[in-house]
Amino acid sequence: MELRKSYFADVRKDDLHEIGQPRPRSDSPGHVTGKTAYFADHNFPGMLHLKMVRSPHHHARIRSIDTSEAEKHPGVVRVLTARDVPHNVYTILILIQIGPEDETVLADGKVRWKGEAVVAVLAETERAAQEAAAKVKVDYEVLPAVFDMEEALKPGAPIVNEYHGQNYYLYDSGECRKVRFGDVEAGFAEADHVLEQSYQSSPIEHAPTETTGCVVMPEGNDRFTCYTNTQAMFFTLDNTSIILQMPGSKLHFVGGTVGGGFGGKVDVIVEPIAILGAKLTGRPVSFIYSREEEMQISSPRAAEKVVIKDGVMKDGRIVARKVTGYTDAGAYSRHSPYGAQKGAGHYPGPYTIPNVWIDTYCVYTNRTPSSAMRGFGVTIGDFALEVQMDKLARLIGMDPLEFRFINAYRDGDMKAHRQPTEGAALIECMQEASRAANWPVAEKFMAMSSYKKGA
Amino acid sequence: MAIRRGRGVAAINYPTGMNLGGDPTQALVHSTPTGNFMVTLSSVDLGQGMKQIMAQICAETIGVPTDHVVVDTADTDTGPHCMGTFASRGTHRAGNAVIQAAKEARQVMLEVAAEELEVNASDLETDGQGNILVKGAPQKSISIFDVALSAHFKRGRSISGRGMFLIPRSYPEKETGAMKPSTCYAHACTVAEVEVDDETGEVTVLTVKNVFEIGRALNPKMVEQQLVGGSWMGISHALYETTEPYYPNRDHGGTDFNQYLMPGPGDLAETEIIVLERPSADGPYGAKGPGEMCANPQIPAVANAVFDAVGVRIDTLPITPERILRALKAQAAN
Amino acid sequence: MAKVPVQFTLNGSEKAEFVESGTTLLNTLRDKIGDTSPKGGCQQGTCGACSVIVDGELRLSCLTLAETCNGVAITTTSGLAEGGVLHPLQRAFLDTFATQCGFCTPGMIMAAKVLLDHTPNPSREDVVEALSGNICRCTGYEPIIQAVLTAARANSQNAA
Amino acid sequence: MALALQTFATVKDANAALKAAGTRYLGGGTLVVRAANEGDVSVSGLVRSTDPALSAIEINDGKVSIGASVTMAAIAGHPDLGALARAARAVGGPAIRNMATVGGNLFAPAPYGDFAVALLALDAAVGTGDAELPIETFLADRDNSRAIVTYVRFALPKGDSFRFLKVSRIKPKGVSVLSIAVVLEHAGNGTVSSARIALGCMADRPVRARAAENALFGKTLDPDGIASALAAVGEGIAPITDPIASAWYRAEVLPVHLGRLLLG
Repeated sequence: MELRKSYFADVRKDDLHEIGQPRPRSDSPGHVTGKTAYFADHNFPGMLHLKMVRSPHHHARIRSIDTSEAEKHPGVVRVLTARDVPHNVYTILILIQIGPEDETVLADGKVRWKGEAVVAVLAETERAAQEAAAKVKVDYEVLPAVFDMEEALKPGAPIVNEYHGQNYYLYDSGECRKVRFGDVEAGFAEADHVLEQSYQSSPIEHAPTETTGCVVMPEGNDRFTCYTNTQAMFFTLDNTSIILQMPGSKLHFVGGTVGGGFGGKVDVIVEPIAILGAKLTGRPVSFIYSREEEMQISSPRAAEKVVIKDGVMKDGRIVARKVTGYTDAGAYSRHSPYGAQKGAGHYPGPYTIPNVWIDTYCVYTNRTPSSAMRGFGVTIGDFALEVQMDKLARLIGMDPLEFRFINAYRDGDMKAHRQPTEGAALIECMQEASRAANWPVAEKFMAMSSYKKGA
Repeated sequence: MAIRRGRGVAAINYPTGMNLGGDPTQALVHSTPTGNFMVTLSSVDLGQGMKQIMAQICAETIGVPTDHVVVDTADTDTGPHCMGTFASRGTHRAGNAVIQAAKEARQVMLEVAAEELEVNASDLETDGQGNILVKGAPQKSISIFDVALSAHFKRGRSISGRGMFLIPRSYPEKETGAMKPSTCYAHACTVAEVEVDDETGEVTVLTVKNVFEIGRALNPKMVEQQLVGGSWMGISHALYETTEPYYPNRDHGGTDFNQYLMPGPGDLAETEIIVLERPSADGPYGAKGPGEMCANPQIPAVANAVFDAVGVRIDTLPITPERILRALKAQAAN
Repeated sequence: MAKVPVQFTLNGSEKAEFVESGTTLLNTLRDKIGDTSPKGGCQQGTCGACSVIVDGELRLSCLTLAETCNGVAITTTSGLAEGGVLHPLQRAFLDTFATQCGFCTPGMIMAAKVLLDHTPNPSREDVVEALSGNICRCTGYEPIIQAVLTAARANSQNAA
Repeated sequence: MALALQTFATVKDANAALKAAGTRYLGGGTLVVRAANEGDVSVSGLVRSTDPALSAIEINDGKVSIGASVTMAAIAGHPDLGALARAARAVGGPAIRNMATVGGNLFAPAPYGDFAVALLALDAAVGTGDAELPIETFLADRDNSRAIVTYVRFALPKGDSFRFLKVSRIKPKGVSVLSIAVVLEHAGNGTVSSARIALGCMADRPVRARAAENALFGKTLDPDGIASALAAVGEGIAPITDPIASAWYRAEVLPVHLGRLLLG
């Protein structure tokens, strides 16, 4: 890695003692000796193991649940169903007033995705929990399911989640988050070329080497210590408090070093049910996702569809950009309404375009609920935007890198969401990339600056 | 058979912190009797090195070496609230909270030192080595060790401080979408060079040259760790990763590391990282959040390089050999 | 539940435990003996985080039953440092910033140790092959490859 | 019921114990211990045998016999089995190769079982306690096999007559898109006098590509000579679709990779 100190030296103070120094990491000695304590390194005598009975169907009504055989299985201590959960219908962003509550901790009457948690089994050993889970009998009436976002948005599609009533998240702005800037249709009319293209992704897993989980110890003082690898301690604690209808003062969350997160450990999934299990049995409880659960049950990065329509002039100026983004939330909201909205704030990318129209939708389908991941709401959009940029450049016969210089935002430029650009540095990154990759561009681009005269 | 070569570019920006703000983080700082400093947080270290960076920020602000600082975090009984480690917010939000707390603690420390040295606190400075000196008269000094002892046992002062950082929440205007998503943005530009086997659709990423502008590299070696790992993940997203390979069909989702594909140690591109620093107005020592954006530009850069190599556009991720081969066959048929 | 005796040496010290038949070596080391340096990343044999050295060979402790390990000598990452002095591999992982979240690190170090024990001066290709059964999601592997090569160089300099 | 392991000194006793319901044979553990870890409660008992014959490699007069418990690492490192090293190293990473056995590989479902593909091309015989079967017969009926496999036996390929290729997305350790093993013999004029071609991932278990084998007969190994074999190699295959690749992709690239292997 090289630090290019020549850029922005006029606005940077480089004579600091500790900042900018490559100090050794304080956690590394623990890592290399195996001494770093992760949540699963807490092990208590008499600890119970929690295994989840999951839906084999994408969408089904639950006619009945029979746990009697499972409860009799040797080693089983407790079997939990929806009626054991004090506040079973929740949504994590309710803490910042993004509702409605739309997800069940344990399925109640319905399952909406294949893999949804239905019954929790607590047993002396993992093996006993697995065997007992296989004895839980759930009678399902299979319902029609919808997997494709466009299908889900059509009239008459099966309703995935009744708490929403329609297969999209309803923002205060309506069926999507909107940005309107300038007159996009006038821009298309003025443009030398108009190009509309569609981009698609599928769900992506965080795949941390350490799976999601927690270990709960009921303490002598009527409190519960939860060793967890959540990425957000109080977010999880406060949601657990709501779900269990338990004062937060009864909860003590201890994190530590987490074995990789990448956004995959911000859902509140394992802690509430494990703490409930500890409360109802008085025993320590361990609930750790198997690798299969981490891969297919834990929330992935959402599949997205992005449609971009651009108007471009022969001289390289983009004069209009319309972006329609669809985020496949799966069956429940989790963080997806937030992510879809983040996309609306990110488009049209780091370019100054006078006419912009953005709609971003959060769509429900019968698949594993998606949620946050590294680059949430932006990563797939950037793929779409930057492939589109390449296509536009080739369409007008311009070098793709020079094309970006022409449109790059600079200090003071007004963004589509009506904030003036501050602290831009895209141009300098492209100049350095031009040098590093031996990809020459015209001298006028190499002479540009993100500092805009008069800005 | 032909191995065909191509290159592609992409340029991106990325917001620092939770979209639309409203995501507070607090920090507490106090000294021990012998002048070591404890930072108390509830932020989570996911491996990116939050604990180390908070120690360096506290040390810089107080004016002591980093190894005089201990960070106690991720315990809800001791650490004040943090929204969480996500949205490239950890360094920015928690760092600012630590600075505020450390400044308050530093002020008390200087006041005690001023009483001991019988000067005004405003005339004092730290040397970064554990000493407090009179500006312009460095021979007149006191160690932080002695200041802390005095504060505890003689003067009854708590060398401590509280920090809270909150960017007020922005609410998007319904019809226009006017809003403030973020206060600062990191930037990147990546050039990728690939080889494509036009009989099998297999892609080899030969080189990626990444330029990242991240505000301030608080610890350059740790920044490098994230940027190198992120660049790998970006290539991985471009070519390999999906939990539903036949999306929207739900069948054949991978359940292990053999089926969920990521580049192995034998698949690594030659990776170059160049870092620029334009300090952000509201970042801790100018830092922005580099953790997420560093994995984004490789994806379109690789996609554009594949087109440059074989002349087919794959607009669906991941860009698998199968998608390329199907496109090449369609291209040949036309 | 039937318990069976298991006896082996762990990092040079004798261990004897009664475990339930069918218990994996990983669970025995972690839950019975308290050596949590091997990590359970998948229980499938696909991540390598549980790697340990059994009689000089790299093994996945999650797929090894403890009762098949009677009389063997087991080495784990927690046993590498001697008298508080880090093993050259541990030193190299520190110095080259080859750890991030650290969860894969003990398994990586085990895989690398077996390599260096047999091949003191490995090529990059040897290192890549030796680490190929171990997943890392943070680093992009390059820093880990460099750490192993650095340790090998340090070893050969010490020997010279 | 907890999982219980029973260990027997002889294969005969182990075979008797295997008759109990829910009992599986424990080889290297890479298949059955994984299944148990993942909650496969149909596995309730494990049986193994410590008979030293199961771990023996015998080579006499060009005839090889490999005990079923011999690991991939042992084969890859054996000085007289260099021809097979590439196929043995195609299995897993180093730790898996120290555990995975020849016997186990015969049961590994596609995309696993790359070494069994090699054994199929070598026309091996598979020995069980009281019988010996041609490998093709054994593989076809392996789901019903209850007797412990004790050895595989084959003639050591001469010179460079054995070729092996594994194609995977991830390097150096990834599961197969496909694998191909070929044993070729040449007549005095350089044409192919005999060919055995085995394919991995072209069904749920290794299969022979007989039409391609026949098409190679009498041909030389050049682009024209192998063309008909490449055209025929897809006959009768039913490739798997999995997270690695679709059946369509596997079928499409099979002739490409066979061609590269034959010309390489």
